[in-house]
Amino acid sequence: MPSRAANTAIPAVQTTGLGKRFGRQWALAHCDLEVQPGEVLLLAGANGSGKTTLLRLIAGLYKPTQGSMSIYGMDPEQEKLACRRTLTLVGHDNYLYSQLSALEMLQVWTRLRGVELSEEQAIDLLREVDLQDRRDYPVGGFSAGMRKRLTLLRTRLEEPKLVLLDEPFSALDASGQNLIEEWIEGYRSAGKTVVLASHNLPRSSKLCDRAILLQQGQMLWQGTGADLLNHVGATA
Amino acid sequence: MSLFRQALTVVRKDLLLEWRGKGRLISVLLFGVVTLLLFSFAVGPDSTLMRAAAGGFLVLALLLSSTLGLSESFRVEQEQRAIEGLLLLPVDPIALYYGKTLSNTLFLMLLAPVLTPVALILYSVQLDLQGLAVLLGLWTLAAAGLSAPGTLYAAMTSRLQSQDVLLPLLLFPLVIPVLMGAVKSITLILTGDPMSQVSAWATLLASFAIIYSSLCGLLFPHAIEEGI
Amino acid sequence: MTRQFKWDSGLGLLGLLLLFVGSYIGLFVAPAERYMGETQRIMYVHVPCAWNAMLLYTLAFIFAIVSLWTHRPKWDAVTTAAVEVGIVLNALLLVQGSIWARATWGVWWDWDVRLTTSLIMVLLFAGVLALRSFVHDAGRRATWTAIATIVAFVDVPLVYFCVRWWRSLHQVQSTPDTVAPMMVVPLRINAFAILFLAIWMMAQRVRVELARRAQDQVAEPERIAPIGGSTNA
Amino acid sequence: MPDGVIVGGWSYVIAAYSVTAAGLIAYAWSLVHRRRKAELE
Repeated sequence: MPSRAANTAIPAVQTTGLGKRFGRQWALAHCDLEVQPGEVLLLAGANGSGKTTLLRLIAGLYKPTQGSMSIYGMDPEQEKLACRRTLTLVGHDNYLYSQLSALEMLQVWTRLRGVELSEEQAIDLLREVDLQDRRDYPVGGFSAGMRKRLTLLRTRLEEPKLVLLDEPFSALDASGQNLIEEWIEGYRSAGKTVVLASHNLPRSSKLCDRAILLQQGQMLWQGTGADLLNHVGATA
Repeated sequence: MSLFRQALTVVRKDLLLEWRGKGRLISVLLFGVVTLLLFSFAVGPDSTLMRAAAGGFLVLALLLSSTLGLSESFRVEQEQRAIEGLLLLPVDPIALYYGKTLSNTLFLMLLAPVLTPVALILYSVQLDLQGLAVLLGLWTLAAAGLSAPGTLYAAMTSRLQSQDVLLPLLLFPLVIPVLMGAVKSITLILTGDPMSQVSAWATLLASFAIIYSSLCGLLFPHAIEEGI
Repeated sequence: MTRQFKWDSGLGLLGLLLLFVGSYIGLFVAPAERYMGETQRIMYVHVPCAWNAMLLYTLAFIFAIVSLWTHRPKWDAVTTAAVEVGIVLNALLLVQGSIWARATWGVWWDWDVRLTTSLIMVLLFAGVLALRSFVHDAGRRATWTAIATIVAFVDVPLVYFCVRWWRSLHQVQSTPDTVAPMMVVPLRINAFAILFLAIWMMAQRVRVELARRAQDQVAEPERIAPIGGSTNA
Repeated sequence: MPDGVIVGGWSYVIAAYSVTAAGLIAYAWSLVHRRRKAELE
């Protein structure tokens, strides 16, 4: 567990009074969050509780209406590209071009990061998600689960310190879910920071170091994953 | 340097997509041919009239096809929000803009080898090789002039519900200088250029392309600040 | 609020008064022009509209740059106001120009450089408002309005030169250039009248925009007291 | 443009001034209306 030593370091994510309003609706409000490097943080909450908004704010896809934020001590406004290099987000969408093959998708992503991926490396990566036989097929023909796996590879081929996952278990079968769990464990031991939002509480609460329950855009409760299960069980 | 390489990656990806989705490319080409055909019906079987208007029809076919190509190039990006996947990478938005603009320009240039012969045959215009080369040059300048603001506006309208109306509405008045320049100069090529005015119009087309590609390059990062 | 109300309605009334005075002089005091006769009196509203429309577009361009720079709602409001009032004056300009063309050249439309340019201008800036109306998020709407305004404005000189070249093969229509002193006075008065009226209109439009923005300014919900849970990391 | 002096033409002048006045009044009215609506809500 990343304990005392990590606490003195610069937090991976720090938000103060973060808020985001869409039209007249506050999707997120009064968000004071500190995520330590190497921590696995779970965001739980009902639909519309602000999980996705928070993740997208951290990823820099939204500009906050209120409050401020830093990623490993960097201001996302000032050092946008440096922040993008530090973090990766896999959201609800798959970011795929239907007509490209799995291999070509990986190459586009890595080249834009300034890295050239050899074919063997790419095939190794695809083998991880069991898509090595499909590497030359257009992704438009993939099933939802296969697409999700391919997109989740983005967290493997990039070297970001901060991994943001929005519903990583959705659309995946049991083996796929186990795989993501393994990955997250691996990220933790590699000292990377993971923030994930999930409805799959039995699975994700075991994984996380800390859980936060969001309700109507606000942080309602925080504790360990085991406590979260008890808490949700008690209130439900 | 990395900016250049990122832009090239975007171009490569777009060309690959274009090649894979040949059906789209062929549809836009056919659309251009059909418009050329319709214009000749609009003017009637008067061949002198048609010959005089050939340049105008050719450029109008390019203009009408261009909005299809431009909105298509961003529909692909929006389908599974691929553009968001690009924006999440450490990619400079400027590289994204120039990559998309270049690939859109190349796409519009592809229309030339199909539309020009069709127009020459339908409107019975003669053109020697040198004239053909000049025409291709002018076509390239016009394509660049259309893509420069077109890419910016297509990116912006691609997520709005009424993009099919909005893009031409914004783009057509804006590119009137391109239209005028291209029509005038291409007509001069087709009907003879006694006062050698073509170079003046070509300069105008080039200036438009340069002014708008630099201006829109500056504005594009602002346009996608909060994603598109 | 009440003090602000006073300055702009005062300016608006002054503009209205000046418009009456200027138009009176233009219609009944100033002499008829040598060749164009009475029809030349259209100029006393036509030219002030043209000047002010151009002025408003230029202001919109400057405001748009500031709006893009600062992201402040008030700059977005003044940009929109300047574009919209500019379009109104530009539309009036077109109708007056058309009547002028009918009176002097016998046709409702002439591909004259200025008339053509102003037609293209009205379409260019109407596009800005159209784009604006389709964007729901206030921040993005402001940014995109500013961008579209800048892009449209840069086109104006290009269009002007283009139309001039385009026309250069044809004869150029003459415009009245014999100007008596009594013709300058109503022109100047009306130019300021329209300017003041335009400022009044802009002020009203800014109010509309800011009021609409204020509706969206819902305060952050009250902080929910966090409940229970251990806070160990 | 014809050679001689244009005689008369008052009707055009009246048309131009009326159109201008009507346009300005209509726009001003719409502004006041929109403002009232926006501020009441």
